[in-house]
This record gives sequence, structure tokens and C-alpha cells, in this order.
Amino acid sequence: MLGTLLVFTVIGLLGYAQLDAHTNDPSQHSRLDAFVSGGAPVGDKRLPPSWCTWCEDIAELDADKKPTLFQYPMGTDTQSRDLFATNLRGIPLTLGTGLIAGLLSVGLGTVTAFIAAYYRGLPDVLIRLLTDVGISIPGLLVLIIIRIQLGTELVWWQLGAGLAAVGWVFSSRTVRAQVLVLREQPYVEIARQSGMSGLAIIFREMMPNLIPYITASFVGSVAGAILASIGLEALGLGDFSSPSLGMTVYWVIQFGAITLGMWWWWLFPLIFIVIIFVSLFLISAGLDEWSNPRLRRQV
Amino acid sequence: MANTTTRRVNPALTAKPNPVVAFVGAFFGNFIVRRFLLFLLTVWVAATVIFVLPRLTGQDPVKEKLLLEAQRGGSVQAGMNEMAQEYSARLGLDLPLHQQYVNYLYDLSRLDFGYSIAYFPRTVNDIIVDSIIWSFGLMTVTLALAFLIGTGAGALLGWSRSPGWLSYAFMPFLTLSAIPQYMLGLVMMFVFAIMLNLLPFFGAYSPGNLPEWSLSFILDMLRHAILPALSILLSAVGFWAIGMRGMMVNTQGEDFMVQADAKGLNGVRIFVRYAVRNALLPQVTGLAISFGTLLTGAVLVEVLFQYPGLGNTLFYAIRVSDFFQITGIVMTIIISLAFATMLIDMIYPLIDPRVKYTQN
Amino acid sequence: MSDFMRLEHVTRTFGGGALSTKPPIVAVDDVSLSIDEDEPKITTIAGESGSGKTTLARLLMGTITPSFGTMYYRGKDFAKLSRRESWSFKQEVQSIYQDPFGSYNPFYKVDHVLETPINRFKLATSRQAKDSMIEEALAMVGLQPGDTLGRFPHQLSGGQRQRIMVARALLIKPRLILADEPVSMVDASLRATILDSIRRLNREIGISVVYITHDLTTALQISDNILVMYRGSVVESGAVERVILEPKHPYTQLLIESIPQPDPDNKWGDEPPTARFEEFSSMFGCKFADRCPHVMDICGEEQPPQYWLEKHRQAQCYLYQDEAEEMADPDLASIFQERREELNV
Amino acid sequence: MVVADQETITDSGSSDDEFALRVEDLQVYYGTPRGTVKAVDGVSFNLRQGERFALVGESGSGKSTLAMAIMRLTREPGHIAGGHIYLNGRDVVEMREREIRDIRLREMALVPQGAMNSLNPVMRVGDQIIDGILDHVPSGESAPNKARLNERVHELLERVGLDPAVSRLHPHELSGGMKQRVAMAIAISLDPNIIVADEPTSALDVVVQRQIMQTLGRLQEGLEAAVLLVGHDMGLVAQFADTIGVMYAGKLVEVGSVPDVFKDPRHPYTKLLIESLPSFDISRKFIGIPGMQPALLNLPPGCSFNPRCPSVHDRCYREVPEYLSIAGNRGVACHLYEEEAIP
Repeated sequence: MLGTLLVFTVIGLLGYAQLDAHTNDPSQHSRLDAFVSGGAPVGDKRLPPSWCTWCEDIAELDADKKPTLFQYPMGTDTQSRDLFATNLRGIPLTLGTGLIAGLLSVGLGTVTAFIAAYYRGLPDVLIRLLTDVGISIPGLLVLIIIRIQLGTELVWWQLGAGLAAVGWVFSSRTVRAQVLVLREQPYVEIARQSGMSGLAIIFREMMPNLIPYITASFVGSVAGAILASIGLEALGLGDFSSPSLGMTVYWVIQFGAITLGMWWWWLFPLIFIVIIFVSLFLISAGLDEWSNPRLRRQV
Repeated sequence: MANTTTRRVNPALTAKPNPVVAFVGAFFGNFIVRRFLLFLLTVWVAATVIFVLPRLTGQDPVKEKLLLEAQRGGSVQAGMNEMAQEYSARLGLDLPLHQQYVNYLYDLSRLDFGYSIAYFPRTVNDIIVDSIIWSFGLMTVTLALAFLIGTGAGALLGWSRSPGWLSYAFMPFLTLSAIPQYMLGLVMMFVFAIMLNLLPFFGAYSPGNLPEWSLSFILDMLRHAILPALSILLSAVGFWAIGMRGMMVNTQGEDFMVQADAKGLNGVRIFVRYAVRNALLPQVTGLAISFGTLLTGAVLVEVLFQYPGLGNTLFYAIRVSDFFQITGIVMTIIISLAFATMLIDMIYPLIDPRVKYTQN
Repeated sequence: MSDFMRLEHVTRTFGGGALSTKPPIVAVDDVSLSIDEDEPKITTIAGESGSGKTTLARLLMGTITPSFGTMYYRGKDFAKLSRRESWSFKQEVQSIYQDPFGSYNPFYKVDHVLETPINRFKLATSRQAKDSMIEEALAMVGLQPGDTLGRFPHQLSGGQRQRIMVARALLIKPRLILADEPVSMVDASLRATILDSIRRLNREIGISVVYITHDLTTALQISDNILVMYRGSVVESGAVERVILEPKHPYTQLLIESIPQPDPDNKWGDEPPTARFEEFSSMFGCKFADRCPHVMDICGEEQPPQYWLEKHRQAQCYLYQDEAEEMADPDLASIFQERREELNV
Repeated sequence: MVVADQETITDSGSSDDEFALRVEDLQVYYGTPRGTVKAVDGVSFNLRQGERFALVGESGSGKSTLAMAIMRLTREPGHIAGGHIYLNGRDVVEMREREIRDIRLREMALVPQGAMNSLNPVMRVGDQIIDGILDHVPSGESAPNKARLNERVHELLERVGLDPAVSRLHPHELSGGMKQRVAMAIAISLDPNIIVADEPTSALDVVVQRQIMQTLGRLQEGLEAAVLLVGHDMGLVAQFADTIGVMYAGKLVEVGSVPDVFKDPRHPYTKLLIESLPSFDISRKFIGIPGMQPALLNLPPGCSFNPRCPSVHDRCYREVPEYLSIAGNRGVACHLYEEEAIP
């Protein structure tokens, strides 16, 4: 399953090349710029939108093309964008957002979990309270507000960082629960009696045994962040100059691709999203099996 | 000969608690009180984050937006000056920040979110009340159904004595849960509304119909609700089914399951009262935690089907940057979610006898 | 006399606190004792679950602190140790746990538990010195380095794992070893060898051992002195063979009677009564009164004091109020001290 | 209801079989990725009505596997590979799932390991007792009413030495000993004639252990039931059982009456086992059995005990000793006793 994600990343790099090839053509360049310049009111997409001054060309370009094997493997949209290039470029952007969010969440979560477990007492109480509160606040909604009030568009890595800022509480809770279990293990006390310092115990004794849980939490965070980022972008809060999967969904909704019968516009991103999520699920199920021997025989 | 020495009495046993301390302890030690305080804290933290973070940048985008609208003129021009005044009065633009914060919290505590920028003389509360009914109906029914169906299916999937063919149902459930609700909505809209032309693809009722208590209207309403509901339902069913399946597998490894067999109980009883009953407990905890994720997904489904609920309203508010309305809707959702989670947590000890209200 | 560790009127409670509606659970109730360094002995702390024996061990280990009373390490208040003294305490008090698997980090080979203390406490100067130290220690507990080193804990038997823990203690050469039920999770046929190696630590290297157990037969086999605990109190203590072969406190008597003797001709008597209270936090009376066959009126009124029964033996029971003297300072170590003097004479 | 149950017992137990339980050449195998583990390999023994039979052995000797197989509770990847288990004259191995379910609790009941969480944590104790009774109401008869059931629950709890008020509690509110008493109340709820007690007092305190075992003995006498006690503690066996069977690496190596075996153990393993017991005799040296039990996947050829046996000779490395009947109604599986064998 990790393989699938790797393949996606490679595809994404190819996607850059593909898109670059297209954008080298000046007319295409302007088309892309215009395309990303703002949301258009929903209307009959076969007519150029009124805000678009250059859109007379649209009819001449290859708009609304069904997929053809060689020219446009995934068709084009109403703005004549090559969806093959868009998707290839979009997958790594979306994955990147998820990875950034996952890394930061797990990093923050693990550090807070260890602070709580190491110092106990007040820091522990405060961190636990913070995670309890954080878990019951839908982070996505908070992000919406912050994003709106900031008034700037978030590029993929900023989006990832934002999602981590609201999502770390889940990692913190998972890791903390495990740290609490480990802390009571006799071998931790044996290590202390062997003269190991607190930090050494955390990194040399506890950390290796936490890796399965941290990895599982990472996978979960990535999945959650991807889901949330697509959601935010579909609401029109993404980076309009980015061809990420979520922005494609936004344009699909904006331009009424469904009612236009342009199935290729939404079907391919949908398939990619499903593959990403199933891969992530299978990775986490595999990790579960690895860290939970009881499930080993069943799954 | 005995009792020649003065006997020490253990201080741990003689320490008498101060009655005030004891009362305060009992009050805050009470689970319901503590859970309610957590609810208040949650809402307060959310509100504070929303207030503080944007202001850290030093700009006031709301003010800028208002100024921009005022300069641009047009349809909203009419109320814009009043709006700007209202805005100043409400948050006290020139007041120090802490004063603004106090005003903000005061308004929040009365659930007063002020006026909508886009639909000026209307208040945000008006708009929320109009749309929340649709959301509430759609969400509660679909989430409850999804939980019941998903948990039921997961219980059967994870039960070792289920017929073998049932295991083939796992992959479809996994796939369904892997598709975000709004993407599922896209597919359903395409298949049922466009290709087969069976069901309407947007709105909550047919245009031209006015809401009324008549059979035809209710049927029309239900027809419109099917696709959005199904999109949320199918995706969420998979989520619950997978969780429940895992818990069933775990539960069947428990000692009391062996003992239930040793008692020669009939299969249905073991399944329902021993396996499902215990596997269900983490599902309920999951219900509390995953509400948020499921709900934000549902917001997008509303947008997709132009269902006139909170999600759709939020979407339009975002498009026109109607800050007061966005804050109002988001806070409403946050408060209702925190409230629902609190209710579930309070009910939880009733279904799990090991958890006591008084426990620390 | 020089006390290595000394507890004075130590009480440890759990729970309770300002925000709790429940009264605290008294796990260790006013215990005074000392561990002598000059005459290292094996002292058994015996009791059933909930007796407080493990809490007492954890107090001695320094992982928890007394709620009331004072604990001294080499004459200094344990709560006021300097950094250096804490470090030396860490090295001088070692433990062996009940679960021979849990004592090992599953991530590392078994060598890890042997090498870590050598590295951290700088016990060896060179690689060769370190290797020969480890080999020597393993040989002392009857293990071949070739059979054990370089393996993961799950590849060894429970008996081997537990003996490596003894070897580890041997490397560090602490002054005190706390062995918390070291053989209860090991097959009966392997117990003897492990207990034997613990005894050698005491006899040959001169390490004091506190042996915590519920099993009085093994206590009799390896220890010199015994404390019998019931619901946090030491109800009887003294020389192990006197206490076990001729118990005086009714609880000790019940405990010893209940041991299933592997002798079909020596069967149990009638079924004893069950305890009426699971948690006992009352400040009044003897804690065993609800099950005691000899209960008297006074037992329900006030907790009995410690009585001197013989020169080196004490019991906390009113049955002996007429024949025995009440202890002025119920420091249980003084009984053992008494015995040491006697033996030295 | 209770009366009806007793009638059924006499009916089903009416075969002329003098034995409540006969186990014949039982084999329980586990399929593992590394090969088949013969956890129980050709074990035979009989259990008379009213007899207390104890099976002892180290962990991994197959004693618990055997107990579970008798209840037909063997779980995947284990399976009964051969042999017969006659319960009141009927073969449990051949029974259909429905029949075996009906027989559990009514004819044979399990008292689980003391360390197990054998009670459903979310159900009240009383309901868990009622459960078993309700699911064994013979078809065609109506279920007893609530008052009768409660009366029965109270009576059962009193018989195992618990306050009837316990029926309203949940398992987490009980101590280990109380939980085990509840498990016993469930086991005797339909007056079975065989009770399988699988390490019933493991993880319990000495005094509680004694109380539980004495209660079990009292219940057994009241029911005139046979008890199969599975354990590792020779002391408990000496206190409780009439007959002892010693298991080693999946095989029964010695059977005999408790006084006989303790006074005159025959098999070298039994001898060492008894010698290794700690006792209050300080003069005796406390010794263990050298070596360790072999892994079941990798048994030595010949007698499984040959690596540890002090009396080992050439034949032991070649031939697996057969189980021989010897004088005094005893049996032993060892080459040393072939001359004493009674054909």
C-alpha cells in the first residue's frame, strides 16, 4: 500500500513536467491564469462567463472534451484544461498537504504526550484538558473562520500546517494513552535503576515501543487531513491557483459538471481519492496487526 | 502492664476534612458538573481562538470588507452605513482589544451574532433559524440510521459464526467509508438524478412549492432529501461498520465469551447480550468523537445538493465574505456539537456500569 | 548499628484528596522498620493482595513517597537527598520484579539490561572488563553466556529471564535488593534455582534482600526474618521459623493453616469465614476483628498495639495483652536487632 | 423447573455406564504455521460418578487444552483430531452443536480460571445466572416466571456462600474470590453431574483459595457430581482430589489415587515433581527439576521426558513408552515398569 502512495508521488512529479509542457504555450498560460483568478458565478458554462474578457477564445480551445486515449487521457474541462495534467499535478499537492499535517500533528502530539507523561502534575492536567477541549471542537470550522478573517489564500503547505494546528490533539491523546501504559512497565523502572536519565528512558526505552502507535497515529492524521483539506477546498477556501484534488472538486461543483454530464471531470479525482483512502486504511490495519497480536489471526 | 505508652494515632485516619472543602470537592468531583464545565470551556476556547487568532495579524479584515463594500456601492450600499455603525457599536472598533473581547463574549453568551452583511436588515439568528431545521432533520435522521445500520452490519461482519459469504461485504463497506460524503454525493447525483432521472438533484423541495403541512409537500420534501441523506448515510455506514467489526473481533477474544459458550447459551443471546453489548461501548465513545468529522462532511453534501441547511448557508456566506454570518453559523455548529458530545458522555455511564459518575 | 534504610511511622494513602468524595485508601498504616547494613539479612514481607506489601516495597524503592512519617536513607531524610545521594541511592537499591518478561524491553536483546547499568554506573573500564563481568555474573546464577546473550527476551524461558535479572543485580552490587514476588510467575520446578541464586546474593556477596511474597513456604526456605502484613499493618513479625512454625496472631494462623500442604494426610480444617468488608478504612479497632475466631470486645474499639511476645518476635493482638509487654517504640527492626545480638553472643 | 431438570439428568444419565466421563485416546492438535502441535496426544482416563479427579502438569503440558476439549470448547486453530469423550455414555466428540450446547451446564459445567474475566462486565450477576437457566428450558415447556428465577438465583448465591444481594451487582464491584463464587453458582445452576474446574483458584490469595476449594468440595458432595480439577499446584491436589493424573508434554504419564501417588510416585517425573515441592520441613533441601519442558513442536524422539529424566536408559531415546496398568488401580507410562504391567 505504501507502494501505491509512492507511485502517486512519482506520477505527481511527471505531472509537473506535463503541466509545464502545457503552460509553455503562452495562450495556455493565460488560460490557466484566468482560470485561477477567481470564482465564477454558476451559469450556463457553454457561454463565456461575463467577467471573463478574454473568453471568446474558449470556443476555439478544446473545451469539454471526453477522454481520448492519446490527446486527453482524462478529458478536458469547460475551461479547456487538460484534466490528466491537473490530476497528476493535484495528487501530490493533496498528499503533500496530508503529509505536512500528519508530520506536524504527530510531532506536536508526541512531544505534548511526553511532556505530560514526564512532568506529570500540572502540565499533564493542562495538556489533557487542552486535548479534551480540542477534540470536541470541529477544527475544520475553526479553520474556516480563521481563513476567512485572515483574508489570504492558503497554499498547500499552509493548509497542512493549519490542519495540524487543529488536529494534533488526536495524536496527543493516542500517544499519551500509550505512554501511560509504558510508564508502568517494569522495564522502565529497571532502566531507571540502571542509572538512565529521564530523557534516555523516553528515547531509548519508550520510543522504540511507541513507533507502531506513532506510525498508526500518523497514518490516521494524514487521512483526516486529506479529507479535511479536500473539504475546505471544495468550500472554496483553497488556493485558487492550485490544481489539487480538492480544488478540482470545487470547480466540479462550481461549474455543475454533473448536470453537464461531464463524468470524466469528477470520476477520476474520485477514484484517486478512494485509492488514497483505501491505501491509508490498509496501512493502518496492517500496523494494527503489527502492534496488536490479538488481531493477527483474524484480519 | 499494658498501655504504659501513649499510642500514636495514624494522622491519615484522623484528618477531618474542612466542610467547605468537602462540599467544593463533592461539587467539582461530580461527573456531571465537571462535564458541564468542560462543555463551557470548549465553547470558550473555540470562541477565543476565533477572536484572537485573526487579530494577531494586526489587520481587521471585517473593517476592510465593510469599507470596501461601502466604497463599491451597489445593492448592498443601502444598509452599509448602518452596518458599519452596527459593527462599530458591537465590537467597539476603537475600544481597546480586551474591551472588544468582553463585548464579543457577552454577545456570544446571549447567542446574539448580530446582523448579516449580505442580507443587511436580517439578523444572523434569523438566517440560522431558517436553515437549522433542514440541517437538523437531515443530520439526526441520517446519522442515527448510519450508526444503527453500520453498527449492525459491523457486528455481523465481525462475528465468527456469521456465514462465510458475509466476509465479501467487507470490501464494499471499506470502499464506501473511504469515499468522502460529498464525493459519494456526486456519484449519486450523477446516477440517480442525471442518468436515471429518478430523483431531484437540488433543493429541499420543488421550486414553486411553499412549505406547508400537506401530504404532497411532505412527499416532495422526502424525495428531495433522499439523495443527500443517502450520500451521508452510505459513507457513514461504512465508517461505523468497520469500527464495529474490529471491536467484535476483539470482544470475541475475551474470557467471558468462552464462559458464555461454556454455559451453553444459545447463539443469539451470546451474540446480542455478550458480544454486541460489549463491542458497542467503544462505538458510543467513537460517536462522541467522530461527530465533528461526520458533520463537516455533511456540510459539503448540503452545498452539493443546494440543500437549504446550515452548510449551504455557510457556503454562501463564505462566498460573499459575510463574516458575522460565518461566525454565527460556525459557533452554532460548535456549540451544538459540544452539547451533543456532552450528552453522550453523560449517558455513557448508563450503558457501561464500570464507569461511574463519581469517578475521578 | 548503622541503618541503611529506616522508616519511621510511615503511612501511605491512595486516593482521597480535596476533589474526591471517597475516603483515602490506607495502603501502609503506620509502619516503622529499618534495614541494617552490617548484617545483611533476607527479610520477607508477606501478605495477601491488598495487604500493602507491594506499596511498602515501592516506598523502599523510592518510587513513591510516604504520605505521613519519614523515610531515612543512610540517616538522611529521604525527601531532602542531594543529587549525589539520590544517584548513589539509585545504584544501591535494585529490584527484581514478578513478571520476568515485563522486566525486559521487548525491543532489545537481553544484553541490554546487563550492559546499561555497567555503562551508566561506569562499572567497567574496558570492553573486555565488561564482557568478563557479564560472564561472571551469568555463571554465578548458573547460566551459560552462549545460551543467553544475543537473544531476545521472548527466546528465553521464564526461569532464564528471571535469573538474568538476578545476574543484573549482581553486577551492580547494590546494598539492598527488593524482590517482589520473583517466582510467582515461574513454573514450580524452576523456582528453587531462582530462589537459590537470590540467597547466594545475600550469603556470598552480603546484599540485604527484602523478599516480598504471598507464599510462606518459600519465605521459610530462604529468609531470616518475616513481617506479616494485613490491610496495611504489620500484624506479626520476627524470626521466620518462629513465626511460620508457631504463629501467634490469629491472621497468621489462618494464613498458615490455609496453605495447601502437599500431604494428603494433613488436610484443611473447616471452611474459614470470609471477610465482611473489602475495603477497610475505619480508624477503630483491629482490622482482623471481623474474621477473627478469638474476637473480644476491646478488638472493636481500638487498634491493638504491638506486643513483645518473645525476645525477637512481636504481634499486634490483644490476646497477648496480659502476658506480653507493649512495645515502646514499635520499630520492627529492633526485634531483628535483638536477634542479631543474640546470635553474635 | 428445577425438578424438571433433575428428571432430565436422571433420564440422560440412565445409561449403564458406571463412569460419568470416559476419555479414550483423545488427541487435540493445533495447526500452526510451523507445524502441527499435538497439545493432547492420546490421553485416556475414566471419571466415576462422585469422584474428584485432578489433572496436574506444568504450563504447556496440555492440561487446560484437555479440559476445554472435554467441554468441546476447543477454539481455532485447535481441533479434536481423534478419540472419544463419553459423557454419561454419549460421545461428546460426535455431537452436533445444538446437542452439545444443551448438555453444557445441564450435564457438565465449567468453573473457569480464577484469573479470567469470565463474567460479562455489563450484565448484573443475577442476570448472568438466569441466562443459563433460561436457555436450557426444555422445548415445549414454558420458561419459569421472574419470581421463581429470582428465588433460584438467591438460593444458588447462598449455596456458594454469597449474600443474595450480590445478584444486583455488576462484576467489577466484586472481589476475585466473589467472582469465582459467582462462576460456581452459574456452574451448579442446573445441577450438572460433571464439573470441570480449570485452575479455579489461580491468582487468588491463599485463604480465598482455600475457601473456594472447600466450597467447591461442598457443592460437589451436595450434587454427588464428579469433578475434574485442572491445575499445577500439588498442594491443592493433595487437599482436594481423590485421584490424580499427571500430564507431561501432552501425555498422561501417571494415574493413581492421591495417597498412593504422593507416598509412592512411580514415574520419574512425578517423583521429581513431588520432591521439588517446598514444605515447612526446613531440614529438607529445596530442589528444582533440572532442564525445562520441551517445546511441543520439537519433542525429542522416544519418551518426551528423556532429557530431564534421572533414570534414563537407551530405550527411552528410541521408544515412546506405552501407558501401562499396574497394581493398585494405577497406571504409568514409563519403560521402567513394564514387568509390573497388568495386561
